[in-house]
Amino acid sequence: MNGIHDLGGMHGLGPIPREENEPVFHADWERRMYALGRQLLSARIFSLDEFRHAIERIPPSMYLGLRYYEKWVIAATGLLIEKGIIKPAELKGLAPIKLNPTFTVGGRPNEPISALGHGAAGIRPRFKPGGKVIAKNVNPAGHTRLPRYARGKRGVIVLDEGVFALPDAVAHGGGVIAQHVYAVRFAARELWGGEASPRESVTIDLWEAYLEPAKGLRVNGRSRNGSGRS
Amino acid sequence: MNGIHDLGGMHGLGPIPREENEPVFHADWERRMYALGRQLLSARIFSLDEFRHAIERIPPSMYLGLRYYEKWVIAATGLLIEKGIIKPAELKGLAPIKLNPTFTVGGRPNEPISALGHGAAGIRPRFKPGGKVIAKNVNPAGHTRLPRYARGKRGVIVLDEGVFALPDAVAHGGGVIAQHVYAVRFAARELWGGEASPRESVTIDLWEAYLEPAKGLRVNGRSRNGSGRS
Amino acid sequence: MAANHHEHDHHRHDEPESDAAIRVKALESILTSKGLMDTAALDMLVDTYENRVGPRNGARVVARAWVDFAFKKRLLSDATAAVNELGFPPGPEGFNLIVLENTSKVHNLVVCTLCSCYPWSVLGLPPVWYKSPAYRARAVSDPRGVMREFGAEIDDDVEIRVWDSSAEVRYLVLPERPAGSEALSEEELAELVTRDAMIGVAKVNPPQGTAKSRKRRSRVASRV
Amino acid sequence: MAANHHEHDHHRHDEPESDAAIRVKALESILTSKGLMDTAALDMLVDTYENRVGPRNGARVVARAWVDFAFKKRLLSDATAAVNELGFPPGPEGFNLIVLENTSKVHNLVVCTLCSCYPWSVLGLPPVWYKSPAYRARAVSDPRGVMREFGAEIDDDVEIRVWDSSAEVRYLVLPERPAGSEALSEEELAELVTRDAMIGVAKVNPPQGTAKSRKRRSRVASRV
Repeated sequence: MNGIHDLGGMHGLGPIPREENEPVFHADWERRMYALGRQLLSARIFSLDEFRHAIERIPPSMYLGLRYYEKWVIAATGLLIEKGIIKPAELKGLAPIKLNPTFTVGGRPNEPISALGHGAAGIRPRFKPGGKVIAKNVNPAGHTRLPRYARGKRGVIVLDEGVFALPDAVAHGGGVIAQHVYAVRFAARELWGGEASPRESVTIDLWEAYLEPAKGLRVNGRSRNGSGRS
Repeated sequence: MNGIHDLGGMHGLGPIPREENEPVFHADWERRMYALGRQLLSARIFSLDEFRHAIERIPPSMYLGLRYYEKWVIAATGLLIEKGIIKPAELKGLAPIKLNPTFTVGGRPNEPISALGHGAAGIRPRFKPGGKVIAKNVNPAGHTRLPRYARGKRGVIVLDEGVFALPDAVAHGGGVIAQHVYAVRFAARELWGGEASPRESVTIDLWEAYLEPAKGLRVNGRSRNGSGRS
Repeated sequence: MAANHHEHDHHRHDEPESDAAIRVKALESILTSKGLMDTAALDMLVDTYENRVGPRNGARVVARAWVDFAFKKRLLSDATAAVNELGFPPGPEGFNLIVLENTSKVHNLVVCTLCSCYPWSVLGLPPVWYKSPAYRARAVSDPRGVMREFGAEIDDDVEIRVWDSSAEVRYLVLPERPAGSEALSEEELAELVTRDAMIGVAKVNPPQGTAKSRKRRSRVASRV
Repeated sequence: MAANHHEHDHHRHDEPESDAAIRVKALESILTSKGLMDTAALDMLVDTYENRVGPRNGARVVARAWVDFAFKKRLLSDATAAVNELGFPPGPEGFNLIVLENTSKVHNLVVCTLCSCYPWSVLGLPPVWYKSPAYRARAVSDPRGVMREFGAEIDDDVEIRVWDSSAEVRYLVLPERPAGSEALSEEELAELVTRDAMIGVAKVNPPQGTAKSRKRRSRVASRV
């Protein structure tokens, strides 16, 4: 989804808001909402990918003005209604907030919420550290973890992180599509153009389905294959 | 500027709001604001590019929720204050709305606001209709009319529109950099990936500075050079 | 055209004094006191765009192009000059106009993703939907979906050309002349032409009352 | 660290009953009545993240790595297991941890542009700034500018590696051990380590009171 949540590279969002001696929660309702959200995830009422996608489906005109746990309230409520676990009528007295529509999701997720882990034997990686790849140019209306700023860009695999379920499927009730996830390094100049520093890069965790092989590429001024991660 | 205004390709913005028998203005203040804005432009108090950029500098958390002429009010007021034409104190009683900062602009623009026209003799075009180009991957913090969704993408020149002043300079008091503007056609598949229709394209008006030559490219399933515009 | 309001776009013209209204009043008074405002000029400008320039101008251009082949040729090669023949100057903004011809094989559609550029001189000021984030976002990536929302179905084998109007040129779409309009006068034809068809989100519908004869005709045509 | 509030991020903890508070209460009561909530589990979860898991965990990991080379080696090759040695399990989320070592030549910085992924098990819950649109937007395109805002200047010849944490792995930055900290115990070292340094937006400052000796030392070093 090319949504408002996909913020990498945006300008105009102001200074970074910092607070001295910041508490873990700023109000009791934040504390309760955090616990509630975690509980709904642990109980597999919805999956983490469904929850993230629900946050992405908050109307863009609201998204940037909301505090973090306000997004949790809106997304969790919307998702519970969509799944039929609570009825809008049960929230009477509260103004309805509708999430943007998405592909149908019904019932509880039947996929494991946590990672499949490195133990997912038999799933062979398509790429190896040092391998040159291009992040695909895709613009799905649904959930994806391939940010827009990386699409169509060339990078180098620096690490195989193991096998995980593809969020693009899990978020839409599509079950587990297990595949390798790689840390892929992109030179800042590849991402942002020739004005960028030759001594900067961004490394992004990307599922195999987001990548295709590439050839003949320099990652930055120094290293040609960017192996290792330190 | 990678701002909230650069909306091409975004998802989640809801249905298109249509109104039957829509009036030209929805309130008298809209009518007055339109006239005011036009007057400030005609009197060259600020240039159209400065005004557009001021609208882009409205805080992103407000932008999507504002009506069109509300953006004019905020942008024009902010710009007049930045240029020292009105003092914030003169607006007392009204809550201040600050535009995002940008490169310094002072005084009135000394560039012609309107186009230079086809008559700008002596400025030779770098590209010809049928020529293959790549839109540069640039991410300037200031004003530009090269939308993000086209950057790094390959297209074909379909038309030379004549010579105009580069908005990236005019918007920041940089004077007139006169150059050719071209209608450049990009296949939908080049812009949005393989899932897009082979029978769709987007043609964008782009200044010469936004383009570099490319080679070996198909614009869509049908035509290889896309000359002509009908 | 079905009204299809988005929640955030309800119009508030009956609100007594909005924040925006107060701000405009303040701005106008400050600028007038500085001698920067010309009230007579403002009134004339408002009158021009509220009462005199609007989609009827564009409709007259389209109708003329349908009945006058030589005019259509001039229109497609230099729209600014051709439109001037009908008494529509390019307008104070001084932009050049380009006319895009729709055919049975190619459909053109105009948007401005970065702001709301629009051919004021022939269509007047744009409607709210043209300036909406939703239209600006989707017209370039999903033009067929957008047109469906406007009730226009475009065959899969028709090529769609979207024009993202990002510079100083302005675009007007010359729609296809509908079947069943052969007997109409230039003025009657102009009546058929809608603003939406000249932006490219819709087609021009056949004249009412002739749908039957049009159907018969197309049934014959499909056998040929 | 200078407090630098953005207009939209003022905290409202003294507001009596916000819309969000009312909504959370309603949600909690509906879910409890359906038997979907386990109040005791909720309380334990809150206690864990409010009082027991936080940046002090990460600081202990960092200090150990500074004093114990074999641990550091294990940390860099399998951080999940190495951190478990100190009694910090990967947490209920079950994510794998990766530790990124900062050196005089390479500086690492972590962000999550799409949401706010963060290594809960070693840093606790993220601060507001880490979750802010401003940080998420700029960390990937202007890391040096972001660090300057945090008061950290990174030399031009140092390579900056930004990590956009978009999947199921979580990143912890192992900062450079500051000059002048040679005589400190592991516990004293842990005191120096800040959350911001373990995200990568800052460096670990030298221990106070030794700035002078450090300066002298670096003056000597620059002559070598």
